[in-house]
Amino acid sequence: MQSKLVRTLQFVSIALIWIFVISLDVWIVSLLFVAKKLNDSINASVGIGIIAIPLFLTIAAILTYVFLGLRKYSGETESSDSAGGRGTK
Amino acid sequence: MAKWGMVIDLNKCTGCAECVAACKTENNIAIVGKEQSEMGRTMLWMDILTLYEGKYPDVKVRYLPRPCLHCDNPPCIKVCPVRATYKNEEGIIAQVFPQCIGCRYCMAACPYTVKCFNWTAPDWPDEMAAALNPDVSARPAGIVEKCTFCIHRLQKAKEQAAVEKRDIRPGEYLPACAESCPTRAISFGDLDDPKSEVSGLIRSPRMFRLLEEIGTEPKVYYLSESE
Amino acid sequence: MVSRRKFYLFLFVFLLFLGIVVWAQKNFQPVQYNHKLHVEDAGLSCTDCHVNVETHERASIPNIAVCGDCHDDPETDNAEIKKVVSYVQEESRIPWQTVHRVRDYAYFSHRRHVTLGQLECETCHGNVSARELPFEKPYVEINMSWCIDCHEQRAVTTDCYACHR
Amino acid sequence: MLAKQNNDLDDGLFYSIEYTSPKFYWVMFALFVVIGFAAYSYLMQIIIGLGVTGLAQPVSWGFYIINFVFFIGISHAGTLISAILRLSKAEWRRPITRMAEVITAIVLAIGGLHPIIDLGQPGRMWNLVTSGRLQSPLLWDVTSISAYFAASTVYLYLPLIPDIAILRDRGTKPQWLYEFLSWGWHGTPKQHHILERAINILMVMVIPIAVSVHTVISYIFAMTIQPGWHSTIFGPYFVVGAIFSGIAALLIMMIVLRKVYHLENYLKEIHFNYLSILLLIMSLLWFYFTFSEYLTTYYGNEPDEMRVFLYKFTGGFAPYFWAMFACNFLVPVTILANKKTRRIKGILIASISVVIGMWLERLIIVVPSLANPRLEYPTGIYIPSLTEWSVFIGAIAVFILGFVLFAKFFPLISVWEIKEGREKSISEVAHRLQSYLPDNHDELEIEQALK
Repeated sequence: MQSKLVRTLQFVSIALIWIFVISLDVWIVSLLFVAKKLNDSINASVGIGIIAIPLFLTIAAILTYVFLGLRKYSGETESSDSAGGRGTK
Repeated sequence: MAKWGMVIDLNKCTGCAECVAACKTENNIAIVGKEQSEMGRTMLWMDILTLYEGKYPDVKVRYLPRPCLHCDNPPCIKVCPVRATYKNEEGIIAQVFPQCIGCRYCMAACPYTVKCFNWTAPDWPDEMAAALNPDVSARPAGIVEKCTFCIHRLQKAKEQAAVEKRDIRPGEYLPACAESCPTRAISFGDLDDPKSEVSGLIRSPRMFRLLEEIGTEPKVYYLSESE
Repeated sequence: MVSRRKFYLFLFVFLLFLGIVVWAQKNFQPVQYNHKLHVEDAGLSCTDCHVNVETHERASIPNIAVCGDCHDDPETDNAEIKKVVSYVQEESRIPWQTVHRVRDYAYFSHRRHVTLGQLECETCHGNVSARELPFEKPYVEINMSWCIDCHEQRAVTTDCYACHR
Repeated sequence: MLAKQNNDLDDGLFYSIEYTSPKFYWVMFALFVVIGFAAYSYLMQIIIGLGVTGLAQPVSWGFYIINFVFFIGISHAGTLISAILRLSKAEWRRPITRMAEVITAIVLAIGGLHPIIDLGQPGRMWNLVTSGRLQSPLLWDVTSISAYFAASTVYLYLPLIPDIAILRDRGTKPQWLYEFLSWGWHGTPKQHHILERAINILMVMVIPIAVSVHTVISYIFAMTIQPGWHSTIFGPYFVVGAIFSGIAALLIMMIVLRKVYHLENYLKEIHFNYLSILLLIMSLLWFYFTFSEYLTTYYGNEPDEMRVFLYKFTGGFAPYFWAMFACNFLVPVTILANKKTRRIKGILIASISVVIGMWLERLIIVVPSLANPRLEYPTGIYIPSLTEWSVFIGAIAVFILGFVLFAKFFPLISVWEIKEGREKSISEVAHRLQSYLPDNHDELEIEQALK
């Protein structure tokens, strides 16, 4: 029961990470348009956008990769390893 | 489009500070009181710098009125994170009070130190609150403000000119400092108009600008004192 | 039984609340002014009372002299007119509540919008001539994006300093 | 089971998590009192305005900006050092990295809040979202600090997962938290592979981000044309200073935590020795940068620049300047260059001196340039008020609170990495060492001949 709840929470947190990262990127992109509209020097904005947008995406991707990977490969051993272990499962 | 500029003739300036007083009343600039003033929180959009030249006993004192210089290449607007300060089409460096978040970066970036910050909310005595200029907003605590070349006067002048279907006449739009100067040391007008008074004055050999070497291209010109 | 009592209690509270709201609405403005009556029956136009609309920054809410031109007879059945007449006789201003308010850091001129911009009153204030009660809330919520939208549509300046000061 | 035995070896590390001493509550209470007072001060600042600070006309930036730069500087301890040590396969890193990463995450959060504390109208923060302008260096900061914060918390968290799994298996409460955070880690080879891969990617990523953060912070100053700020070496100068103060802060934390949590067995003299040599190198590097920065100013002799320069060297800020010089160079170099004084006590003194010195350096960068405007104004005076001091002390209290809370829930020393060190690295290092050495052909030939 508890582990099911925990599992849901984990997936919710992955979703939250992505929402956070994507909204950050959307914000940066929207600032590009603001810069264009206000006739600011667009170079700075583009420079930051080029670096920051993929950066946040990479961080989120790494986290997702780790989280899903760990979840995926924990099941195999859980049955054999935790036989005498915890009462959950 | 006009390009507004100011010429201050130091030959005529007596250092009477009438421009400072006119500016303060015109723009509802907060009066901070003695204690705050001693801390260095006096708020002046128009200030008078006192320059001492030479050593005693041959000291010469000069006065230099200093509004915002409305640079053509202003260092302050680049750093503003929210576009509370920007250069408008007529070359006036705007300070949009309701947009300012009070980071004071523009104050730090201004080489002329013209900007003031509202350290506390202005506290008007009742008698003065009734005398505030309704054309200018009273600023809250926590924002940066500075000389606007009395932009509200330009709005009114433009509106009047539009109603009468004509262009703004020279001298119709004057900031409070220029209007009040008893010796007419401060002239104001359109720098783009070759026939205007200011365009004539800046061709004078006495013309100089403050800190010209840093390349900010101020639109406030000075005429140095002749010996 | 209990549930019925609860229901009545609820009803009572609700009606009380409703009553307060209606009462507060009714008394928000000092006089229950009827725009429709004045426009249709008396044949007035906006500028007859709001005399400064075309020439000044503020449109002017009629001061008591304007009302007094017509309402000088205290012999009337209408309670609202009686109020007006008493204001006229006392020569005191009617304490209207400002509803259409522009923030003090923004510059708004009626002349600029009506005379120069050729805007109709209805654009910002709605169909006033059909109103039978005075304004309690503005016809549109006055905020910056609303101003800017209109300025952009009509290709008027959107320079911050055109309005902010 | 073998793993079980090794766990027992490191049992002491879990003691502070599983047993709460009354001291813990006292510390928490004291911290909350301090933080409460700071929060009250800040609240008053919001109500009254920035007038409650000692800031005034030309000096419009003060403690908040100084502390912003200072705290973000400290944050470079962490991730940067731990990433470099990990990348260079320095085996002695194992007990240190976790602490360094924790410092980063906590201090970064605190430092990142300082510009908000500094705002005159914090309620208008939303303007940054709707009409922020990326051409302002302040926005560069917002982006790079949030990127660094994201990267360094992930970089703290990923190596923590196996330890969280240990806690989960030990049945430590709150069980659900550890179960939630451990993502079903059971230490299978596949999981190890995934985790190590992710850590490796992050480790490489985090270094340029960390460098960029303090470079960009220096740009806040360097992008203006003010005398004393408009300098091309400000970027690297700030980065060096940041790493310098970061190592010092890390050393202080290590010494304190070693005492508090009895980690003598894990943090040995040798760790301090190695780190303090790093500190010594940074001190020399700092001197080099300071020297170049001021020599060019002095030699150029530009009047506006010279006014700021002289204000620092002989004028009103001279006591701070020379104190900084002593704290950042004389004290650490004399203590750390001498083998006899390079002991824990000496290292502690040197580190504290460096942290103070680096704070003074931020003070010396921010205030004198503002106090000496180009035009003929009176020189500015800046005396911080009680509000600023209490927010500063409150910020330090939040830092300690963060550490205490972290230590309450997670081990301060990476248990699995220590275990890995014991089990695998010794043979690995021997093997690696062999590969560094020239292959001995003669011996090979002899061996073959013997066969």
